[in-house]
Amino acid sequence: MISPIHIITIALGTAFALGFTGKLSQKISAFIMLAAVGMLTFISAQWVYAFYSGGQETIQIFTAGFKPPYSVNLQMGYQEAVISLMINFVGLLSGIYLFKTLVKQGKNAIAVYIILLMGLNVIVLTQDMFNLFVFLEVQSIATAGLIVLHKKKHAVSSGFKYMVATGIIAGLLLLGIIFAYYFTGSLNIQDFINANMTASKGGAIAVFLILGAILLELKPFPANGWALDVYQSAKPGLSAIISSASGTAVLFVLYKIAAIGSFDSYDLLANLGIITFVGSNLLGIKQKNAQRLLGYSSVGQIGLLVMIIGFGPVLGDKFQFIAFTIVVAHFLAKAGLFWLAGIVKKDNIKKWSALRKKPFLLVLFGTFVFTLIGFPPFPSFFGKWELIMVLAAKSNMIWVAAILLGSFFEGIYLFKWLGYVIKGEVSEKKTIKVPVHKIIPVAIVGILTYVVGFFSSTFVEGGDIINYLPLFFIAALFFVDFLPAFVKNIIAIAGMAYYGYTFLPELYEKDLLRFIFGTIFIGGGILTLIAGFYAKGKRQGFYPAALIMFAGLGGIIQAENMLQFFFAWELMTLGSYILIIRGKRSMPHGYSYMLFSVAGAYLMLIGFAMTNAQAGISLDALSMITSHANLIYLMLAIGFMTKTATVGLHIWLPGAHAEAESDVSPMVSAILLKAGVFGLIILFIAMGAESAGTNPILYILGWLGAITALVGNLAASFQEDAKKLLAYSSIGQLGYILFAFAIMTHLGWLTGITYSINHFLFKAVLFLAIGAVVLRVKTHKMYEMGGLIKRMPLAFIAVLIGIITLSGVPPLSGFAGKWLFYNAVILKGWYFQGAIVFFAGIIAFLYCFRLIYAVFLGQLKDEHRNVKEISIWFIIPIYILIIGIMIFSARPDLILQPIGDAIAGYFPSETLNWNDTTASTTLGYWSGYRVMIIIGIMFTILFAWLALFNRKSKKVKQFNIVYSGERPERPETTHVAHNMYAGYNKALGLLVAPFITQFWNYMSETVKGTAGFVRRVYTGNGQTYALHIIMYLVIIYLIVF
Amino acid sequence: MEKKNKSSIVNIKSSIIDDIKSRFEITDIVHRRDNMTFVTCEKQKTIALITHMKTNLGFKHFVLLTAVDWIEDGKFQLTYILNNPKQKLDIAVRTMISREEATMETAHKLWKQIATYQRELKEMFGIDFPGSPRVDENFILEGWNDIPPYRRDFDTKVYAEETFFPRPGRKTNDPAEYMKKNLHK
Amino acid sequence: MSATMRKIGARVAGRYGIPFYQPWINIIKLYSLRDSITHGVMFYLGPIFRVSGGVGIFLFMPLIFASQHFSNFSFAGDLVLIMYFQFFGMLGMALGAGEGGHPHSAIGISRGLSQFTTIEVPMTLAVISIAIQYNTLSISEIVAAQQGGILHWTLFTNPFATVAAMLSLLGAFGHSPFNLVKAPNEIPIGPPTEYHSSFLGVLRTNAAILHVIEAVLFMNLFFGGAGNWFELIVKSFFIYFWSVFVGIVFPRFRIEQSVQWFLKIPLLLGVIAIIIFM
Amino acid sequence: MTNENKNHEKFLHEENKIREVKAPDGSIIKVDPLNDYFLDDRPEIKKPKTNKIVEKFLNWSRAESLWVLGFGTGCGSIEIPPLMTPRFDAFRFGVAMRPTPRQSNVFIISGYLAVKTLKRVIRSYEQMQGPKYVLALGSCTINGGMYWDSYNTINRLDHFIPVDVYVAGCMPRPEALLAGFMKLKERIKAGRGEGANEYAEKFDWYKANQKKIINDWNMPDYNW
Repeated sequence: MISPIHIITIALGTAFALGFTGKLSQKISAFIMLAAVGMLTFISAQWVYAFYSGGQETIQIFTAGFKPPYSVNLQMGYQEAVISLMINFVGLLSGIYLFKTLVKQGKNAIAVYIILLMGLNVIVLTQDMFNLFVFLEVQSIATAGLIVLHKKKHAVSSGFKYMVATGIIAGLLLLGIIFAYYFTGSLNIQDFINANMTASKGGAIAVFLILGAILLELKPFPANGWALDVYQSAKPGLSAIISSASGTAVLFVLYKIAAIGSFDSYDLLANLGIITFVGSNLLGIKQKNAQRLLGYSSVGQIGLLVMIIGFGPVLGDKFQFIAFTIVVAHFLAKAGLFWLAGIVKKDNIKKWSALRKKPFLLVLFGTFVFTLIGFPPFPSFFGKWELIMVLAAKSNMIWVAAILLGSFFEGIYLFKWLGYVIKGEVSEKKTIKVPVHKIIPVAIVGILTYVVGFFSSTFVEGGDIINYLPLFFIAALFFVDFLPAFVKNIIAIAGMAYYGYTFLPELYEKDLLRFIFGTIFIGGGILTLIAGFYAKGKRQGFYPAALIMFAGLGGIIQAENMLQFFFAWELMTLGSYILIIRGKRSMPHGYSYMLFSVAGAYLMLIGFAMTNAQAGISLDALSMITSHANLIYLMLAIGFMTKTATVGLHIWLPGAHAEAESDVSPMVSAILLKAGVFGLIILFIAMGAESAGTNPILYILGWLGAITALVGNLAASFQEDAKKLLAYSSIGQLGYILFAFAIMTHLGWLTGITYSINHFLFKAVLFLAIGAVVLRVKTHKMYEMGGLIKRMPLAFIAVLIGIITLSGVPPLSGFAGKWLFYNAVILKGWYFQGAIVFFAGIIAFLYCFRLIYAVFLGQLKDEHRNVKEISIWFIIPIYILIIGIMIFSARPDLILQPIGDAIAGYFPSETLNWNDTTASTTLGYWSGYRVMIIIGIMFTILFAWLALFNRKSKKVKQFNIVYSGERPERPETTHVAHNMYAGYNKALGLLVAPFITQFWNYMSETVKGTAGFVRRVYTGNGQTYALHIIMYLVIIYLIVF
Repeated sequence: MEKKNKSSIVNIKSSIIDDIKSRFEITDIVHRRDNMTFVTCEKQKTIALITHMKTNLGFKHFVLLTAVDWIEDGKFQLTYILNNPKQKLDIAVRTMISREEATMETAHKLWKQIATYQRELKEMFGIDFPGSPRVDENFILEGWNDIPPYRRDFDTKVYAEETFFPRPGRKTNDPAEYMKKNLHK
Repeated sequence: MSATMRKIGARVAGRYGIPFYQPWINIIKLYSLRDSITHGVMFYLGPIFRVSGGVGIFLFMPLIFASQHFSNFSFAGDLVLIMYFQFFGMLGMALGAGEGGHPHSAIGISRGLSQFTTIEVPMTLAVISIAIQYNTLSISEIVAAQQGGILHWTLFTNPFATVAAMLSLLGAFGHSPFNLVKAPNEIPIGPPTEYHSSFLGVLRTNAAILHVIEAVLFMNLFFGGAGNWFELIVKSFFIYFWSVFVGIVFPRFRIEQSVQWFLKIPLLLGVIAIIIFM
Repeated sequence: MTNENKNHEKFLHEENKIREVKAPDGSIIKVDPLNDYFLDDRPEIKKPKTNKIVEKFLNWSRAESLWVLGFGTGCGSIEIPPLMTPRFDAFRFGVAMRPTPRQSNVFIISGYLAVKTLKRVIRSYEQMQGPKYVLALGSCTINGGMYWDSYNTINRLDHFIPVDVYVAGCMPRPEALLAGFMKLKERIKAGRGEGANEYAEKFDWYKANQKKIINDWNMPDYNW
């Protein structure tokens, strides 16, 4: 066991030695430095290992052999070891990363670098206040030196500002220490803690000064302008250290000395922390400079951690876990991002699209962004989950809200950035150069995020049963991304099939409702993946994303507790987001999708947390809520409704679905939306049938569903873009489903399930077919198509069957939904809502006809005369689905009867009876089977009749139409498809005026405006910043005393 | 009252004619009615004249543009009739253009509808108006293949007999004689 | 069937001066035409869809109350089935006409659908109102509930629903003022512009059937149904004439006018009808 | 398309010229509107039913249901609307107006025919479904009438489409038109209303006549 004291000796020794190695080349010095840092890392690592394997006691080291206060003592405990390891590790990686720069800058820089690391180590280890002060100074000066060595325009000035700021802070700290020494006669931190200084006023001021100085060192908002300048202008490798290593070290210091204050000071810390978190992230929204943006994010994250430290006593035994996961997440992600910034070398975040040429870096970038925001499977997800659970359990709901608000702000800019990276225009031809020594640290950090995430899940309550199998599979698939798409598709389908096999048969016995949705998710996934065979080339990144989404969906089905559910939910969001933004023009839509999803997920999170506080983590706990039940239900409902795109929360959907790739649209529309439905089902089950008549939420949801159906369908009728039309139609259909479930009767639920199944079937058919057509004709605009029935009869039949099902015309299964719906509505007594939904249902005819007419009928265009039938890979899944529709149409009883029995348990009385194939309620009856047969017979007879009279019909061409004695000139001018329902628009278009879009735009403008306004406090002037720092302390002082 | 009106119109007209005369060389001033006068102008100055009349003298309304084939002189006569809606006054500007080189400056920029008249003249008389919109398109004769039918050297009877399968046995009577014989005996 | 056809003839004779058998001749003539062209498979199938829809409703509708034979196939479904089955034919027709490639067809259909959406709203409200009133959706049972004297008819027990539905019937028959769909003067004939010969024959047959069905449906729902053939004929005849009379008096609405009109008074009446029985 | 007319190329409209279009997959395809968008088959002779009684019955139905194409070609078209007024009430004879050639059987050529109109008439006539009948109104359709020497008005209609009944006069009054309808009915019932077959039989002759007059023959030889 190497004593931690050697961390200092090695570092110092190396630094001095470097001074004597004048004749050695710079490179060798750098290698020596790296070796030294490696040594440091090894030392801390072996300590960590020792603590991890148990048996190792925390040790105290006294430098001069005296007991404190007469000597400097270092403490090496588990925490110290870990933090020190982190610092040294990132120091090592950064050293590798900065290798060339350091070599260029010379020995002095190398020496300073190692001194900086040493300073940080000592800060962590030391138990002596003055020593702490000294090494803080050492660290500051070293940092400033390194900043100034960087020959960037603002480096010198920002280095100066940094010196000014840290100077003030140091002064304050020193003052505090002197006071404290006066009161306690010791410089040992432990003595400070024991001395209970806050009892006297002078002592309290000492504590205040010390804590305040350390806090200021952590760059709290808004007294942190100097720090942001540093982040912006320092070398990215250095920023990484400042953000990750220094930040972590000082945080640890804060943690160490927080105890010297009273309970009040914890509160204060928490408050200041959250202000920093929210404020800093708010400011980040308007930021365009990448490094400065990262700076805001760093400050924000550190603010969050300060808050967590402030909550230390409240969090109790969960504290370590929460703090650790969030620290690690921040640490790894921020280091990685700063390094990436150094690789990309672009200041403006819009220019980061250059990263796209390097898929590997792109993945790393995504990893870091998602880590920061707290998506699964990264450590911060679990940290935040636990944090919020604990806070909710202690009923600190305002804090929860503030944390989530801050996170949301952070999401706003990080996702915007991610969007720019993934979808921005790549203007320059030359690709960015990626030296190996720069990529290795980033890669290591990236991989570590996954590893840590995986291990942290095991510490969370309920997290140990998360099904990681699919994720491993996806990771494996990611590593074979170089294979052609065809091979990957086979692997993916096989994987999906196996995944389905592992849990679906079991569910069939256990829980039919879940089984149905599971089949929709997994089966639908397999079918839409079949369509993926059309893709040529490698299709990089598609399969991992798709499978992440399906893994999430599967996870939702399998979830037994709320953590699992939320984990899967976020996973699904993540996967679907990546899928959606793969489309050509889908960046803004993917962005709004993500923001709505994140906001919705946060509401869910609050709901879950409140539930957890009352009744435990199991999903069943939702039904056992005792207080604030309606609030919780409402929040969960809103969370789920962001996925079902209920009106008000729908604006992300049309663009996202329409601009996605041809085989992605059905995934996200036919399948993904059902996740929201499934969530609602779980919610409604929890609310229980007895709430049907009494709960206002259900009533509101019912109306919302009805209005959604109306608005969605109406808007769909006015679309020119085929896929947008389908997307709006999805909104409308989901409105029906929401409405049906909100009825909360046996019939209503059956209606909802029938609609869900139908919507899955026909929307998949429609989106696949239209998507395939779009692939052939290369346009979304319906009026640019036309007459395609002659070229693509199979696609036409598919769309025909799709729209018949959609519109609910007998004999196909759409009518089953309509019939059940009528009965359910009338028996429930929701007449007006029912009438609105019915009206919406008829409006569906408008867009159904428009879709099939404008695309397949009418006039074939010049350029489509030779267009081919849609790809066979689309036809196969489409026709499998159509067979499904046919079976469901002819024998709805086969599916509905068992479901009816299955959900009968939730409702007191079963109101639908099956007699052979005839369904009947107290109101009416209907037999899909018989209707089908009668219509079939009739159709045949009439066909024969007409055929008899019309044997010799002459087949004519498309312009052989009567045209008032004239003849058509061009197909374009003869095809009536543009603005088809002009009159209708005139009459009812008012209803679909984009009020809601305007509302959200207004909201986002307001947030941005606030951010822009507040940002003006950062003048860029060193004196102002110094003033800020003083003012900050003064104000806090005034508040505290 | 009416008389006064009449005389005032004549006064106004003569003042307008004087105005025109002072600026453009016009000949052959024919007073057809109190409120209508024909003047003749050189081909080159015609458009300038009607532009002046429109912008300065209040002749906002364009009535018609027509042509007469003076085959003996080898000339086409173009007539632009303009109307002053305020004074209720018509002035027609005539100009003679050569039959061999039957082109005329287009005036469609003054009044859009002139383009249609010019298209018709192109088709019926073969008078070209370079720059006039759609002037080369068919107007009412689709696919006309002969000399323009309103030129007096075009023999419509011969053309009709050659082209339209005349039904044999057709008789023509002088209507006056025929009526006398059959109705008024 | 043949009796029904007779009725159609009689009914169409309501127009001035046509011999009562004229529609028959027209249909025979249409079948007897020698030429016929087709624009494609869907064009060919369109009329078949249309008539399947028409005859289908006919088959699902009980004609004579308590009659074993003339209940047709009403065991297959109730009122909801009938309301939705109308769309089957409309959809097929729209598709067939669409494949004809004639712009007027598309314009006509788009207008027709637009108008249809709102026509159905008061109708729906009325149907819901009746369903609440009689607590059933089965037509036979609705008829059964109206037996026992003229005052038991829905017309008197639920006048608002009746009026709302009768107004929507105007639109459903497509006479003036709601005949912009066919608009003989501007978009000749609308959807079936390209249809001719036996196609048109089939369509005309169907139009006749549909009119009867609408009338019979209304008779069943609002006017006590029919106990025998005579009653059936007389009642449906009068229902049909209601729309003819209105059509003679009023000029044509533009499409947005008719859409808005249906969303005003008839909608209000339907709402009242429901509120009364809530 | 076999179009011997030498002026064909000269008068070919822009939209009927062969054009090159870029297909969505990037390939260039050639579109020949006249061939690709129009069917160019000759009309066929459709023999009446061999069974005399059936054919008689069908002819009766055809005669009693005369659907007139609402296409007024000349000044005579003003005489048609009165037919439908209560005073003349052509409805009682089974006469009805149809707005589209597809659904009509009777074509009333109501007066003089300019060459430009003739083109539309031929097109509409060919788009009617047989058996179809032509009722020619006024002396202009017989021999050109007062327009006999016009450069732009045809003289004899029967050189271009088969005519069933001529109603003489300039203009004939609605009564005369009704009489014409009666004559037409007689003719149809007698089985002589075979204009469509005659047209198909002498198709080449009719086409030659038509093309002689119509220089910019911008349509397929038979408008289906």
